[in-house]
Amino acid sequence: MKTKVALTGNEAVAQAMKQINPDVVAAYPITPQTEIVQIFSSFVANGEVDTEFVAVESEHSAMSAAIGAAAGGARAMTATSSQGLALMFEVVYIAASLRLPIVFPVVNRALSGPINIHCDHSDAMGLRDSGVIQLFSENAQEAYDNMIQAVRIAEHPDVRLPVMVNMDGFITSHAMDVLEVLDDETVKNFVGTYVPEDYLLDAQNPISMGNFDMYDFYFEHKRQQVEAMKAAKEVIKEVGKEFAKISGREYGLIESYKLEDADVAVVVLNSAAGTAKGVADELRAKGIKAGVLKPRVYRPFPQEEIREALKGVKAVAVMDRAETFSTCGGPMFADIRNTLYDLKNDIKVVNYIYGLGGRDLRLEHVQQVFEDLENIRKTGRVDETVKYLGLRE
Amino acid sequence: MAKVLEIRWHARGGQGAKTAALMLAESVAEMGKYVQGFPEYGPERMGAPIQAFNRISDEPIYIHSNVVNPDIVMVLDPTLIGKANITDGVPEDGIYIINTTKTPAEVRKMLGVKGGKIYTVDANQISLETIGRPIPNTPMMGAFIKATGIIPFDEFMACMREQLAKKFKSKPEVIEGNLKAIERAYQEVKGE
Amino acid sequence: MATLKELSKVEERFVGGHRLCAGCGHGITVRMILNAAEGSNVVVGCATGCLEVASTIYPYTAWKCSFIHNAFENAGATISGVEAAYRALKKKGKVKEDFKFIAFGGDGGTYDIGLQSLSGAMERGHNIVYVCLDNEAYMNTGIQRSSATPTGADTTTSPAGKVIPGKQQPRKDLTAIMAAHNIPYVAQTAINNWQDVHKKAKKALEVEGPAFINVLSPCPRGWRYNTPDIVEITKLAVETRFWPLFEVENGKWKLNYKPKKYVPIEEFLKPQGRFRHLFKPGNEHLIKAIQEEVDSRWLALLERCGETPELPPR
Amino acid sequence: MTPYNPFNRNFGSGTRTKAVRPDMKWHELTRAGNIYEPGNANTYETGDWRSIRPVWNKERCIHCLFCWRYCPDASVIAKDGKFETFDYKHCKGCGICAKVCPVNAIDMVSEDEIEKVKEANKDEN
Repeated sequence: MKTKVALTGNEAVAQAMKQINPDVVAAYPITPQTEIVQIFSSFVANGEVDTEFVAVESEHSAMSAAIGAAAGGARAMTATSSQGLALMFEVVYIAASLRLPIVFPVVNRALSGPINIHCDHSDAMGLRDSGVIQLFSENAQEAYDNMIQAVRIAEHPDVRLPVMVNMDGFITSHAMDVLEVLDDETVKNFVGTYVPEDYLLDAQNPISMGNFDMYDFYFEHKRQQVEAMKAAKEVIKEVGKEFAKISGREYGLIESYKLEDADVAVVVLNSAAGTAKGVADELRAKGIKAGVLKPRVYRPFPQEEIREALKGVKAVAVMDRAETFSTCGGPMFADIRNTLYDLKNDIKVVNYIYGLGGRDLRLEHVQQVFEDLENIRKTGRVDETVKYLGLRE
Repeated sequence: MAKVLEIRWHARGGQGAKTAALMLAESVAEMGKYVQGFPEYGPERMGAPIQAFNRISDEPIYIHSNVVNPDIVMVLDPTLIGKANITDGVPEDGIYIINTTKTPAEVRKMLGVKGGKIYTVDANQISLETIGRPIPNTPMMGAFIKATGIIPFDEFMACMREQLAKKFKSKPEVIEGNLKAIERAYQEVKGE
Repeated sequence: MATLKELSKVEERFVGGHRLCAGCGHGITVRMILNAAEGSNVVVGCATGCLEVASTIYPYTAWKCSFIHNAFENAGATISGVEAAYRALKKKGKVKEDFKFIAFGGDGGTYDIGLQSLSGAMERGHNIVYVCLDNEAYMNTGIQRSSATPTGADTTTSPAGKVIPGKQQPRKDLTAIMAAHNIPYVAQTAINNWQDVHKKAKKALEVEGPAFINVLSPCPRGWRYNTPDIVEITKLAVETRFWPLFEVENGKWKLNYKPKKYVPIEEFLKPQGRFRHLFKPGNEHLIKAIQEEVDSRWLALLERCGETPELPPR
Repeated sequence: MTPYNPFNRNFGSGTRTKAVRPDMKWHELTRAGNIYEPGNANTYETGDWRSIRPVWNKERCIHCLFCWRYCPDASVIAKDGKFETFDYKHCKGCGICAKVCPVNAIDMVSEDEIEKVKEANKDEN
């Protein structure tokens, strides 16, 4: 049974967590994630979940306790944002290397300094090489759906990795949106019970975890993690198909919007993808063949799918809501350009940094991007590879 | 590329193999050669068998890996013979310089080595008598110079004197003892 | 109180083959604590440090019980996560057996970088025992000062130099800080008195809720005493009242051992290389100041324990 | 020439663990570096760290087991509440046992001496 409801992104995520009913949640409040912790605490207080809620004293401890819980054999979760994720940085790598299926929503927010509470993706991008799976969500519906699927992806025997579910701070987290939620029973059946393979609380089989790994084995264990990430691509697709059966909404690694015959395309994550799709529609009406590619999964990076989706396009703009300070553009730009290199068909790829610290991305910004792409397509000339959108220059 | 002389030290954690490797590197560098001296950083603690390495060359050294096929093996602790993998990767004509009371022939038998050269010196006793403490790494330098002949002994001693004077500014009384230890080891080392 | 005869029959759960230094206090302490946990299923959490690095070098583990190392500063949070998992899974019938939870951290991982995580775990009331293996400096990285390092000690980051004679600040009183958490059980002990360690470990494991034990666990390399003398040196720490044995049970302070006579602090300092510089002529005032610190702390402790605040007869 | 294998360094010369060998490829090793053989460190021999060894004097021993209590390496083996033997495979020769013994029933003897005695005996045979 599906019900249409109006919820904010944070409420939708908390709702998903309630239906998943994890064994342990360890979390710490931070804007704009705080509501998730608050709402979930009330579920605990009212006996609506069986979860042991650990109200830790920092995000570092939140992830540390989640690691302890997952290693103990529990289905464990946490949630955070921005500085909180930055504080977790060290232990996120450990969660991944210990192969613990911890699911955690991240409400994307700019990193200090200067301090800022609004959306950009610098928090998530800082952990793109940590070995966690990163899902991105355009709206509350996707955040909700991703949370539920994340459990299955994380716990799959071929994967066993943490999954970070991203959504845009305030834009998605605090905006009321209409979405379809599944009933509790359906979610319960979909996520199933977690059966850990090896865990600390197995009295018959004691185990040592987090051991000291010298140069004689560390490298091999890292290679294992790569393999798990490779396997995750297939698993994400499988879980997406299965999810379609209960929800009617299918998910893959990317969402390809009107790219089949597109001349120009924009690649963009999270909520801005919606704006870009709207603009593409307008341009289509004017006869410009515009399309949008929205990676749903950023780590592992869906290279083949993206290459396939963009192979017919003449000019591509990658929109990054984070800086790398490499002076060579944003993080996703590097990945996309690398992906298209092998096509050897002279696709022009440019980069736009936008929306840092919550700077609004307006329709005319995206229109400008497509206009630039049309010019590049016509002239074959790129004046500037990396540009800033909505910045006073 | 010119031939690089490679050395591997075997000792126990806390015995000063790292110091010895660095000291040797420093003094050989003073003589105008290019050198490297580095320990292996492991999880092992005091007492565990450990290794340290040197490279010596007349030209700049570009390689930065561990020494795998040492020309010379230096053993600081006599109890390591037969325990640590002293002969691993050592070529047929490799040189062993070992702190022990045993004769080269005895050590040769223990190591099961046919070719090459084996030198032994009782560096513990020498250091006890000259420095007053069993710190074999200083006399081992003397044995090294004798066995390899890569630097004229007098030049080496002059250089060591300078270095020790710098190092023990506040304790000049130990300088002579250290020099004596090197000289005695130079004279007393036996090889075959 | 069990005898050594009886205790020696308990299964060994920290086995030989670990790579701690010869004569390391941690090997002794950990064996004593796990020995007291006889018969229980145990999960050990461990902060980064000598103990962890030396006991779990892949593919070898010295632990015969479940063990988890996470990072340096989060042993408290990690073990509280495991304990939360236990409560959740026990409630759901997924774990049938009873478990005890013990976290080990060095003084660096406990007094300093892990203090917040430890404090949080204690405040939240998890049913865990946190054992601090206090050897008074960061030994794993090569003897750097920590907030547990005593005044005057020569470490690589508080070297005894020409101008500054070793560590300048008094040591942090972590045991008192833990007592201020109003948890069921807090104790300070030292390995020279194995009965005391055993009794306190037993109590800590038995109480419902968090317990903290601070164990003086000497490091021959960092303290620079003659390795076989570990029991003697620890005893001197207790006899000089540098390291008093006491416990705080449900808020009630109790002194567990009162030295009969006044043993001056020199007796503890003298055999240790890290205090050698204090004995140079002209440095008498430094030792005097350390003695004054020890005496005033002792008097304050006696008062907390409801004892007459007086120094032992000289 | 014995080939140099850097991967043997941390593996030691003791008995191998069942689950892991130093030549194993990445997909053969245990996941995440987990160790599934509790206490398998006892197959790793630290006895070769020792340059002096404790030697038990049966006549003097009163079986107080202080040596057992204070051994950092669990290398004093007690049986039925009595001193049984030293585990020389793991004893690092720290000398604490000899020091805490109230009746001097443990002598610390240099490994060199023991080696010499052994060889002398060999020659006689």
